[in-house]
Amino acid sequence: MEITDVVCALCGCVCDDLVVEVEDNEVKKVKKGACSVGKSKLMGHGRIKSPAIRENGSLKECSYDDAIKKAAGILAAARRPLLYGWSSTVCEADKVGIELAEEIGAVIDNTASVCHGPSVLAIQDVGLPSCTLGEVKNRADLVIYWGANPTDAHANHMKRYSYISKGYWTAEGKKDKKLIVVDVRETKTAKVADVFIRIEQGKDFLVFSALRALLLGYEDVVPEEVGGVSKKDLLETVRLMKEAKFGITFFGMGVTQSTGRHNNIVNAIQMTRAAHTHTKFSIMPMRGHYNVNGFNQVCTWETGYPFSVDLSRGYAWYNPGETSSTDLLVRRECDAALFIATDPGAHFPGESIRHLSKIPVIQIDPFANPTTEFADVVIPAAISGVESEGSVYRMDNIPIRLRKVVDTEYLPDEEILEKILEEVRAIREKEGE
Amino acid sequence: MAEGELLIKNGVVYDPINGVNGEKKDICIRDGKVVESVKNPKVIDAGGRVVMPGGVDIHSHIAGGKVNSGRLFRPEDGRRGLEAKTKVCRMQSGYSVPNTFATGYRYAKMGYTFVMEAAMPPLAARHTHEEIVDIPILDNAALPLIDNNWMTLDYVKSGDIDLLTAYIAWIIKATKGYGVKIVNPGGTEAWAWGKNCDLNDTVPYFDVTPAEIVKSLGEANEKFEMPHSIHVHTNMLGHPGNFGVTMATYDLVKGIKPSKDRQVLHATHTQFHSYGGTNWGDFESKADAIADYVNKNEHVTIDIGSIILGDTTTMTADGPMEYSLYQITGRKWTNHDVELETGSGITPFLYSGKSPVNTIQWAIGQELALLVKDPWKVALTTDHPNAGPFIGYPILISMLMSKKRREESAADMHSAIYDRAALPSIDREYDLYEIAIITRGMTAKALGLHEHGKGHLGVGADGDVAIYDMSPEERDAGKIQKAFLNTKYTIKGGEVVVKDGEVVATPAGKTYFVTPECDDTLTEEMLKKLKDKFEHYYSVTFNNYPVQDAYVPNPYEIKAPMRG
Amino acid sequence: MQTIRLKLKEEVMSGNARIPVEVDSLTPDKLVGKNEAEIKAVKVWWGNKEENTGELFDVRVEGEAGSAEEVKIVMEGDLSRVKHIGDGMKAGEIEAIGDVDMHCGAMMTGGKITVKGNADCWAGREMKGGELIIEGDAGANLCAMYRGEITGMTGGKVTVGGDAGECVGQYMAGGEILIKGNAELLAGLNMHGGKITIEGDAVMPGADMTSGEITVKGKVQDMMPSFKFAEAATIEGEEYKKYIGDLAMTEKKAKGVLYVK
Amino acid sequence: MERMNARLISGRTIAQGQNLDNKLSEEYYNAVAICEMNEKDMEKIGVSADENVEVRTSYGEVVVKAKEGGGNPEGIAFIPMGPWANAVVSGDTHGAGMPQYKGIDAEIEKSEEKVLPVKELMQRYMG
Repeated sequence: MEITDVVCALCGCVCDDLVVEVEDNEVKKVKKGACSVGKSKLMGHGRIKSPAIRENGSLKECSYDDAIKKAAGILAAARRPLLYGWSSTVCEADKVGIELAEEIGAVIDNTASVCHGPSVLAIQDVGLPSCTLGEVKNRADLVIYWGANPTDAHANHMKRYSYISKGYWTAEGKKDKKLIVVDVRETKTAKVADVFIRIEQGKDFLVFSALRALLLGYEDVVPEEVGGVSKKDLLETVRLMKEAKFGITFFGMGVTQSTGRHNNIVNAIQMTRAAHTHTKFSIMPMRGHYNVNGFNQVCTWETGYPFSVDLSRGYAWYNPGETSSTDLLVRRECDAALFIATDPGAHFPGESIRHLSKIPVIQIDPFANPTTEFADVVIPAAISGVESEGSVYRMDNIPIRLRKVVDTEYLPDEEILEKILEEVRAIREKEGE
Repeated sequence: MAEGELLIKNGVVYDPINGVNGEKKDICIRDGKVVESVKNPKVIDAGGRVVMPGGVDIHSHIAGGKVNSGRLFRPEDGRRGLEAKTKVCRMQSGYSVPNTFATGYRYAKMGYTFVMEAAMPPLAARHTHEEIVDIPILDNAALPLIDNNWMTLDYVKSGDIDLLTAYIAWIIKATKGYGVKIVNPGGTEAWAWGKNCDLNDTVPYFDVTPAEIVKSLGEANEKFEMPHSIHVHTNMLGHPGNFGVTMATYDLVKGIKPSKDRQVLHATHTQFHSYGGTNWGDFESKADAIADYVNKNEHVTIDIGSIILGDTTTMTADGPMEYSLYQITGRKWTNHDVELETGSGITPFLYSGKSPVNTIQWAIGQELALLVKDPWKVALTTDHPNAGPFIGYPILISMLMSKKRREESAADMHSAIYDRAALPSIDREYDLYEIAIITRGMTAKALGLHEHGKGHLGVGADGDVAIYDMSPEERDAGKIQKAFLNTKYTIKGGEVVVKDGEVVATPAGKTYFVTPECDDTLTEEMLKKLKDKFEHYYSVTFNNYPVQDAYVPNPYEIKAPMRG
Repeated sequence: MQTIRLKLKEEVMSGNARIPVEVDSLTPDKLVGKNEAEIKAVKVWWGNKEENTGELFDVRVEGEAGSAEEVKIVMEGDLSRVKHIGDGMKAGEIEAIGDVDMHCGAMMTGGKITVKGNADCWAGREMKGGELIIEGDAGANLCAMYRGEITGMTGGKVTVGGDAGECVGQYMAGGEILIKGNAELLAGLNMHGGKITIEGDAVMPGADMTSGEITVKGKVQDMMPSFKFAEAATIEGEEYKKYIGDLAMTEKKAKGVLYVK
Repeated sequence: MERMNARLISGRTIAQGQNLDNKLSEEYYNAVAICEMNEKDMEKIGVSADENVEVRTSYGEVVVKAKEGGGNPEGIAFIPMGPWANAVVSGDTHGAGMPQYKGIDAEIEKSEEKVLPVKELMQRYMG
């Protein structure tokens, strides 16, 4: 059976025109639309077979009910629990997660914390002049990737939405456009650019400020070299920006994870504002996971804040740098943690993992990974977008509904969380709280 | 909807749709609906207090992409409204951009039971609905933006009103929307290139004018028996001297016959469109001219979009307007253009009584309400949160009801109010009957919701009732304001949801949406063009575009047949 | 005069997790007029539960006070996970012996806090008045704004004996900050009033400032490329270069003054 | 043979992405337990492709396989995001919530130690 309009649940591109061949309740082939990474996800990998609880150092298989009871017991007893992940699952699950966090007075945080969290902080400082990806496809004649390498991280991005795509005023595709790549490394993306600007590592902030000064007409104050870039190259970049009819900067973790962090993004946005005095200019973060943005959306409309929300007092206290996962773990603040659809074992700094090995950890995930190595309760889940449906938000805030293409006996995240919440409430009722 | 019977006795009832003006009258509710009599009811003694139908807000931005972007980029606003969860309520945050839970609770505490989300970008309609589901208590609907859509522009250009009709039917259905929303027609498309449009300018590349768009959509809307007229945010919002454009826009649809007994055009947040002068220096109120137009014509209704002094978050699909505002303040600014359809801009703004411009703006909104003679033509709004948060409605009510309060306020504000606004010279004071009109009767009628049980307390109506903790004789503006902020009781579908100013129950609201029934042949032809747009220009597929039923778990469908 | 001694009990920080105690309820103006038993019953947050002060701290009260000005709170024990010390304080004195956690002196309007050790991030956040002395190092966001706000510190005086982290005085609008050691990245970011003096080195100071004054007595690493040299100046007998900026905010707004050697 | 000072960067790669759901596999190990460097830097420390290097920072040390290229200029080294990179990055967020995943000062030298598989690497954090 051929299923069309399948939505890829991998990266922030959320390609929604996949064609998938399914036979005997199994994905046999991804015929169209997906990049190699998305394809790999759909074709599947080895799964966690059964719920399990760690006893005397090793995981023992158990029933869903037992694992859920155990998880609920850990969470209900915790004084400073952390609920983290939420980006590779659907908004429906995120909503239950937030309710659970509210019930137990937890800190809830998603992977934006170690990805585009700094971009959110920057938006809170200066806003975000942006647009949907279709706008870029139809109108953009200047595309800048700054500290972003879509060839490796968002493989369909250029083809579907930006440099190579064809739209209403860009019918000739890349012939009608210029591509500038700014990076420390000459990435695969840099190799196909019209202009590659190699920047000194950690000096993005200075370069943005120099470009702002030039865009505003203060050529005389800018020195001959800034952050490893010559004034001549800076002036040429400014010329291309001013001459464009519609410019867009996509930025990635090259900027958010380097020295300066969120303030690099503030400055990138300030550069966009300066460019906007000459022509239409927008800017967009290259969000990583397919629903990292969705969690930020749900968390914002429910708590008022996008991530790193501390609900210990029953209302939201938002303060990344304090209430963000890395700080909580490195400072050893948490006494229990639940990880869903994420893998801190692979993606958190070692110092964080050292603390996680000492406190009770619950993992909800379809796949075994480094986190499984220290998790005390492991609960396997259905794969969102393959085995269950739900809402996700693309990197440009467009909501799309994931489709289910095969059946499964694994429970979806939403249901697992609902059961944990129910169990937590039962425990609290018993305690008379 | 609550099962069982409820009797509200000893209330002084203001139910303008049924002509009830301050009568001591019992209200009987069974299974969520108003009935003639009840047998074995739970009794609420209103004790001579003011009783009105649940409030109906005709225009407010409470859910969807730009509202949430407003919340997201204003953690400083978030902390101005933090409240911990209770046994009944979820956590609350925000002042001008409250979270979804606070939105429901705070409206309900003011006695409102229906709110229209005034701008839904079709491509992001799922988002609007996802938030709406998370707003407790309130019944709701949303207006999709249809005026800058390439399909609309193409059909306006070619003059194919029938195909335009097919498109609006399709998009209202696809978005589970309620009617046709128009925001800066043509100007938002122009903004995608950093430009803007006046009423008779040509939209870049599309060879149509905003005037042609408004007229065509006005005609197309009346091809169906739509409950609501076109809902228009006219061009040049917030520009000194824009009142001429505003009235010229009203004139465009004057000759169109409505398909139902209602206006042909609802003009929203009219305060922002009633400006005289040529720049911010000689800026003045032209509320008198606009009110005069509305008084002399029957095809237009307005809502006032009145200012609440203080800090707020402005947000609109009118991208160029937000850019102008940001250029004045230099504060944070978010813009989000939506492919083939619309856009939006957001920026915080402080309305200060020390500023001559803000002071005159503040006067204009109230002048409109006071100078339009027939309250059935005017609705109370703040264009939440643009002119101020909805939580400021009780302030406005007290202003409209008390000349003394207006005088006291004006005395603390910039003296420009005496030279360049009419407010200080207006003696009129609203009575409670008129307040009930501009907050429920008129709004329900203009939206066509009175036929669906909203905005009144006649037999068959929804059992939505607000009991305000004041006697009808109350004249103290401060006490009036307090009473309208926190009801004695708010009853929703026969269930007490607020008691003594506290939320005590949080049932889910219903989502009202309209299904325009278009001729199949026309739809087929329109779809050829639409599918081509998806094939080449949209970034999502045709099949993934429409809002799935899962997003509207509590639906209330209103069918709109083609006009015979 | 009254002295209130609060010593954090050892067992509070002895577990695997070091769960912060939040003490914004323990300022001189909030405790004045309370006896020892009453102070022990004041609630403080420890994680997601409220506890009595007496459960977490050894409490000892000496002397009497007629007003908050006459109250001195001395905090002892392991304070490295005690947050919000002196948060919102209006008057009186707090002395914290040892390293303190985040938000020390945040939003204070009066009185004096002395930290005999280091203070973690957000010390003096949105401070309006009074004095904060940190004898050791200060973490990031010293005297900065809360996220999204456009005003940080507006008044009062802060002295850091050691080094300070990133974004000292972000969005500062008034008051004075003296850093005796070095300041990390972006001191005075978005500053629009007040005065920052850095006796040691600084990295990219003054970015996006529109008013106020920064003086760096040590070396500047990575001078912002959007500042304009105005003139030579002499301060306390030493030669400085006076720069005006930040031009990246437009020339019209760029009224910040940056003195560097 | 010498030790070099480098600025270390971590980040996504295609092969890392393809094995996101497959982290306990050989493929992931091969794709992620590597360090890409400029050829001249490799020459300088006397390591050739597929030989091991030890990367050391103030936050830890890890042994990974050396790879040529990745577009790195001299003095810049790249380890794909994952447990090996994270053994040496900094958890100090400077009050912003984000660890320092890019731009960490590191020392790199040739190593005869083996590259630890995921499970063994995780064991280092236990106890």
